[in-house]
Amino acid sequence: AGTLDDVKARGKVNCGTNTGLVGFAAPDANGEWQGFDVALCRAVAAAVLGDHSAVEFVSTTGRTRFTALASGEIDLLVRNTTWTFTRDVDLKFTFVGVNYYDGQGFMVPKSLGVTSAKELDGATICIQTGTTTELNLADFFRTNNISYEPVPIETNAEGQQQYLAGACDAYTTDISGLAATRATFEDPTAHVILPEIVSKEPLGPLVRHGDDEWADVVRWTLFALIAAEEYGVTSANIDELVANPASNPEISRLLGTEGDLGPMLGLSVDWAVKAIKAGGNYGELFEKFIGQNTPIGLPRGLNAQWTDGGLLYAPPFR
Amino acid sequence: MTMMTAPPKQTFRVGMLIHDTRYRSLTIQIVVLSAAMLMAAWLINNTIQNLAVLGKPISFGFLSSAAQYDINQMLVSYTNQDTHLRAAFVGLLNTLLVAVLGCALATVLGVLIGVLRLSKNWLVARLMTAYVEIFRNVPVLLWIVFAMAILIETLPTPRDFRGEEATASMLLGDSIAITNRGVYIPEPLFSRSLGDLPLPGAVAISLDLVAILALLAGGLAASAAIRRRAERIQNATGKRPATWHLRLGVIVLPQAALLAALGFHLGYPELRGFNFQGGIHLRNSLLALWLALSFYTAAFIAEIVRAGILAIDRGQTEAAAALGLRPGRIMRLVILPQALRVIIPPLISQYLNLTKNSSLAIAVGYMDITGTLGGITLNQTGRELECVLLLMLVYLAISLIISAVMNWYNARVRLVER
Amino acid sequence: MSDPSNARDIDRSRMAVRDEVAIRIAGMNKWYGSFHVLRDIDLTVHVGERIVVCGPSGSGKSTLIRCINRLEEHQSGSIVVDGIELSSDLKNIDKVRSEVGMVFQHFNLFPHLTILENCTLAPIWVRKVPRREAVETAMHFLEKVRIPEQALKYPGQLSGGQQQRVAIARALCMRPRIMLFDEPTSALDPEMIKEVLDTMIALAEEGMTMLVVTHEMGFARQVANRVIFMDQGQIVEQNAPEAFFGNPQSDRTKLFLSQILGN
Amino acid sequence: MSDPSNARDIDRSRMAVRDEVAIRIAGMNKWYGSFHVLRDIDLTVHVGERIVVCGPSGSGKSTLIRCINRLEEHQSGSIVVDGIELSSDLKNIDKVRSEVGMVFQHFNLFPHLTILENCTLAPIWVRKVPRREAVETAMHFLEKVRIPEQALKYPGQLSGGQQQRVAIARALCMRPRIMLFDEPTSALDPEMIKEVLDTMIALAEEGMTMLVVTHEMGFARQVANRVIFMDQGQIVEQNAPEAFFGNPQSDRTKLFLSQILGN
Amino acid sequence: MPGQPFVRSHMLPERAPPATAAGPLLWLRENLFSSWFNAILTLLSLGFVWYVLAHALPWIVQSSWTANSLTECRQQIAASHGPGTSGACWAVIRERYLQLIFGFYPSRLYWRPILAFGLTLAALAPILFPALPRRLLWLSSTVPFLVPWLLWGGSLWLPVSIALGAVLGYAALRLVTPLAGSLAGVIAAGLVPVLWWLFGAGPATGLLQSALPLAIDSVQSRAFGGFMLSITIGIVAITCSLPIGILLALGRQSDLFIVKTLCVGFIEFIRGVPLITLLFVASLLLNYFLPPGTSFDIILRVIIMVTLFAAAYMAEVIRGGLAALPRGQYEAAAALGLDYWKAQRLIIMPQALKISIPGIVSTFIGVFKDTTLVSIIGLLDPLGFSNAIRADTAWNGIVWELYGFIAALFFVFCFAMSRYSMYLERKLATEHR
Ligand SMILES: Nc1ncnc2c1ncn2[C@@H]1O[C@H](COP(=O)(O)OP(=O)(O)OP(=O)(O)O)[C@@H](O)[C@H]1O
Ligand SMILES: Nc1ncnc2c1ncn2[C@@H]1O[C@H](COP(=O)(O)OP(=O)(O)OP(=O)(O)O)[C@@H](O)[C@H]1O
Ligand SMILES: [Mg+2]
Ligand SMILES: [Mg+2]
Repeated sequence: AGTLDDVKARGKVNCGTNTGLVGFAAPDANGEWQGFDVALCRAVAAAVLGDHSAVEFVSTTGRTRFTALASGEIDLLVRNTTWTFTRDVDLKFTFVGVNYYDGQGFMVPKSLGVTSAKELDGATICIQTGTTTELNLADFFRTNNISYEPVPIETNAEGQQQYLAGACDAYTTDISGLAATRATFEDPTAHVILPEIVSKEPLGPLVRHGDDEWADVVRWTLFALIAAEEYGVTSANIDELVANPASNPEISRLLGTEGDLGPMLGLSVDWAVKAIKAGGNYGELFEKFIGQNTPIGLPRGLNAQWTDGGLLYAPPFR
Repeated sequence: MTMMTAPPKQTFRVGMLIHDTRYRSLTIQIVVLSAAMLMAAWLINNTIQNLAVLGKPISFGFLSSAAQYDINQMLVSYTNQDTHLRAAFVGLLNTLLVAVLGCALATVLGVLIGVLRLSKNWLVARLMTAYVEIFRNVPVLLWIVFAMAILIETLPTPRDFRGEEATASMLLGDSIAITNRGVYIPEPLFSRSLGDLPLPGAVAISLDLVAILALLAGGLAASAAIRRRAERIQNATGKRPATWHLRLGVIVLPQAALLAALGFHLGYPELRGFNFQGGIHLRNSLLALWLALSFYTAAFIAEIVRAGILAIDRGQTEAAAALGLRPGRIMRLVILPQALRVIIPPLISQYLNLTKNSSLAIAVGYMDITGTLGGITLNQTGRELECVLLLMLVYLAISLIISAVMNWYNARVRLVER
Repeated sequence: MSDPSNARDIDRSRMAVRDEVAIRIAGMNKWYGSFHVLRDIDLTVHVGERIVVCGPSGSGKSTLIRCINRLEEHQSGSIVVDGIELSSDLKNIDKVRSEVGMVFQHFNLFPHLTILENCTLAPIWVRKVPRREAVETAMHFLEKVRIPEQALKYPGQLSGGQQQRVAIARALCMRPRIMLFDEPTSALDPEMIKEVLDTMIALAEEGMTMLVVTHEMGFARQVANRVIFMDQGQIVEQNAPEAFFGNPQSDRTKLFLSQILGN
Repeated sequence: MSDPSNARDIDRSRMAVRDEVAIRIAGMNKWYGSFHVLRDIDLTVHVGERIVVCGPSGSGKSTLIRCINRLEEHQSGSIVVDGIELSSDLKNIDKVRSEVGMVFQHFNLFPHLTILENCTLAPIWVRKVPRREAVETAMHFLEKVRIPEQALKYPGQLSGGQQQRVAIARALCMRPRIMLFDEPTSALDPEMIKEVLDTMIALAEEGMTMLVVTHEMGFARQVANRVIFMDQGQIVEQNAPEAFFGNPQSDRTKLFLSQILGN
Repeated sequence: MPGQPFVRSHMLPERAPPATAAGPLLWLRENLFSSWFNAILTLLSLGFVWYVLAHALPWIVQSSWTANSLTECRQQIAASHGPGTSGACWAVIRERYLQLIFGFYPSRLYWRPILAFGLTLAALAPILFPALPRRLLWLSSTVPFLVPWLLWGGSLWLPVSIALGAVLGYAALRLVTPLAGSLAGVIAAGLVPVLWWLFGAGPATGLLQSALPLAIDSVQSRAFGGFMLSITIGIVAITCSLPIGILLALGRQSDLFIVKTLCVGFIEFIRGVPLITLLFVASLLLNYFLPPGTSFDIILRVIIMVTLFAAAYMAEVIRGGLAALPRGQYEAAAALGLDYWKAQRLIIMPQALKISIPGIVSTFIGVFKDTTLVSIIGLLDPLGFSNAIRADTAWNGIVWELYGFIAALFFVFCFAMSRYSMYLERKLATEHR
């Protein structure tokens, strides 16, 4: 049977997440997982099962995440995983979209007086292993013909600890991670993120190869969140919009008041409504977990809607 | 003396497969063997099917493709353009390095602590007991991350060495820098170096090192010859000539001459750019792993040493003393040879444990074989089956070699009994 | 209790006692912690004397003879062995120990060395005798205790009686002038006791000064020229063996003898 | 050597030997590896016979009786016990073992079980006797060996002699028709030997077929109706005890007897 | 002149030793300052103790218990102890200790793991302390079925029907042995429960459950975390590894060549590789080895691998116990007509296991400590959880307090157990056997 049927039969979505990444996935004091990646899992659960809490979170490490997905232990993996050719083709996964456009950057203490990554010749650099980061780093320094001393570390918490204690001159990971980390410093202003972005890191949810129904569900749940923001559908006004269908037919189709997109996916008519109500649209989630008003304080940047000059672009719902 | 009469011929009945002791064991073994083979066949069949479903047939081809990642510590040359196989080899050498360093330090500490635990000094004995209890009752992984945290958080950064109001300074006449990025110590350099000796497999060995080792071996042999001569003299006259200065001389003097000839000098680390440059860099990851494994294992070794010494009957010491032997001689001639027999086997199995525990290197980012082959290579290539199997084989080989040595030793020193 | 007197006649010709003093103990006291083990011991042993020490368990016999080669320290009084006063001076201790041989109840052979090596170890390392000579001496004494053919075996391969004889040979190899024995036969099976006692008798015949803690009364009668009875850390009675066994004076001695001979 | 003949008069009335054959060993050989331990053993034991086996150490006595209940396998010849031929068939082995009781030199009681449990274990698990009945039998035999009051103690709390008597009771609880004893008294202190021998004599008086390896010649004289002397894996001489001790034929027997009795 | 005859007329009383040989001064001199070398050691040790206490105590004491984030902690400490004081932020422990202990286990159900743990202790008591009444062993035999049910929840009928498997095995043993011999009996006793568990237990549970619903809330093993996870893995692994270890040890001791080779191969293989590689197998490879489509929970997989790991070590411990038994025990059992399995069950194993208890306890300590390794494959044991807590914005950057708390908990557990095993060793050494 397909994953969608399995999930419905089980009544739970098994969602692979990070073991702990500030802003994206971490358990709170009540043992509830919270974060930007986590919210996507909840939206999928809401869309499929109508209950945003019907999720089992499986914490995975860089080493175990793909096996967990391949073996069927989890139904989807939302763990700041970069969409690459080999992962998509050789490792046989399907990336269903991008929920965060990231890029690898460097953070250094202001006091170091460095303004460009190219000045980092001979520097000690902390990198989180098990990601594409170490490959990008190797490539960057090789192409610029400068040397560095890599300090591999397992988790972001350790990377931050080493960086703060001065055990490395620079810390490199995805810009989002850098910003999130910097935000928790006692004095965030004492650290700068260097302008170089050495890689493209489209982070997105992925599912197993060959289960297109399930891939569609996850893909369009993500798009529903993005489209909702584009059309101004928020968790606050969605009930009203459902009750009084607006003039925009795109919104009506998205919310299921018109057409039957949901049943085509094998879901209920109001699947998108539930997904959006689970935590809000893309913009709401962004602001809630990683946006400017959170301690992490990420700007929208590339992750703004295409209408605002960003890269977020949901295909039409029709 | 007697003719063997053949056992009476019996007709074979099926029931005898179970009831007859001669056939019974055969029956059991065949049943067990076929069950085991069935099980193995089932597992292998499942694996093949699963791999087919995933479209990932077993292949070790990835080992010869470029690794593309950097390793900060290597004992042989390596760049990110080298193969995964070479990365694994670098990792293996790093595993062996930390294992050897760890065993050495753990032994020294363990023996010291084990002996001090037997000390008549109440305070020292108590402290050592506390040491043993604290270290062996907390998981080694916790000790490793703890050690790393201590190194990082309590030591000065290179920046602290810089400028007018430096808060930290180098030790021993600016030759050693202890920083939270590791310890920098002077490195030996040769101004008239003999160059490298390339070996197959792109491994190069420094000829200087070869020369030094060869001379050292020669010196040791000469020293042994002097010792044997002293022994002969003792056997002949009963007087043992003092030879330590001679023996030291034949080892040290030629070395000194060779080093002078090679233009030996030390390369001191100095603060340049972001880091100390030059010298040998003992990285935090290595230090943390090394110290944590050594301190943890030392607690076990201390217990082994203590038990070994206690296992020797007091009567042995008394008998030796009654013969007029001095305490030092009693230790060397009577107690140690016996205690070592008791100590060495469990000691070697502690070495084995330490080597296996060194696989926890990944917790601090030390690039041992688990970190390279079982870590980044596995992640980058997605070849779990091949990587983990290779990894297990490597550890198994190391273990089997160590236990072969242990068995050989046990067989050699076993006390002769009736 | 086996009675070696039937076994062979004793040659008493060389067993004369000389006037020279081998051991002189005067007013010696010893405590273990606050437990008073040896109380005011006075004892003079002449060269050539063969003294048997007996007494109930825990009476301090072992402690007494262990004090003589300073395996135990005494706290007051004096012990002079072969003219050397035992003090905490290491040199004195060494000298005394190479003059005094000791044989233990549990043999205490070194299990990692062959019989021959057991016997040559101390001569080579303490007396600094050339190995050849040490081996010759060792073989000589091993012959004396009648096990030269075992020289290359290990202690673990020998029976208890053989091991004890090796222990005697080992002590003799240091050519001591005084031999101490602490219950040398009590860990042995009955058949083996005889062979060890025979060896000790042979030693006595050669005029060795001997202090023997033992309950082998046959041996005492035959060989000793004085029997000392200890109780509660004190010497209660001493006498020639005939007198001691025939006509014990003290009540304690009588009680002890009745127990031990009645058995 | 203690001599139980003084102890009590033996009732020989029931000790008659019947014509029935209990054990028949014919042309039996056994090797340990390439070492030929038992050579062409022929031996017939009738019901009610009491046979003492003696001989020097290493002559194969233990091996012989261990072959009889197949603790050791023989390689050629035949052993028929109580009409059952010993072969590699497990069922036969089980049958024979429950017909034959065995008492070892070192008792081999099960230290984790009480005396009573030691005695009831095999009847319950092998003979499938109800527990109540097994306990009754056990108490009966424990009374016979005169230690019923120890039934609830553990073996470690008993003296050696008591332990050996329990071992005999334990074997008897299986109601064997033949009893094998392998030096049942040689690990015991002299005082305890007597009590065990008394127990065995009592057993003999009841007409039990017994094969006893022992050097207790007093016991042999008093109880045995045949003494077998073994040397180098062969039966060298067998005879009624009076004849065996009074007039040994073989030189080896004479030598052995002189050693063992002279001691 | 030989000594004169001498008879003591009166016995000397016991006297006190001279002043230099007793009293507290003597104790000091003998134990701390008996030589200049010892005196130096004493001073060095005192210095070391002072150094450690002087640094650790203020940090431990000048702490904050009430803050809600690390920043708040720093402010509170600076406020109450002056700026620049470094102090512990125990507030994180106050906020998260339940998580560190129970993981994500639903807080209203905390009583279940607590009860399960208590039951386990109660069940162990009669095994560990022979003085307790033997009747408690009945409790011990039900607990292995009860505890998993309490932890994972679900239908009561599941543990019942699993226990039924054990009963069926026993029944098979009793039925088959008289008919077809003890070997067949043992095989049947092994086979019947396995078949029942594979094919019978599921439907039976369903049937019973529909007939009489008796169930408690079920909890996914994903919710397990913190110390509960460590203890669960440790206890389940040790309990399950015991029978496997016994079989392996018997196999290794047997003179059947193939059986022996297989057992030796298995034991040496498992002991030759680090546990972490076995955990990799659990997390990465186990799915390859099972039929396509089967996938079960990572914690179960980890428990399986840790069980195999413990079994190999257990086998060696038990082999030591077997080797310590005198041959006479085997022979006496055989001479009484007990067959191999009966002799093992009634005579050999009870003694061998008793001798092995200290070794088993040590193995357990080792396995319990090694459960921290599961954090490397992403399970949230205490160490893994500490990382997750550090990923919380409020506590990002906290280190020592968490490590200290975890280390202290492990220490308390392991120390208690190692004391127990020492007590046992002493007892076994003095006990008459
Ligand atoms: N190292 C020691 N520490 C404390 N007390 C001791 C020590 N050695 C012996 N004792 C005690 O001193 C007393 C005398 O012991 P000693 O061994 O000299 O007796 P013994 O006469 O040789 O007895 P036995 O015939 O049992 O060997 C005993 O009460 C003993 O318990
Ligand atoms: N398991 C064995 N393997 C090899 N040789 C053995 C074994 N058991 C006994 N032997 C040898 O077989 C010979 C006969 O042994 P057995 O125990 O039967 O002698 P015994 O007459 O009972 O001697 P003892 O009076 O010492 O008990 C001895 O030489 C012994 O060394
Ligand atoms: Mg004594
Ligand atoms: Mg025998």
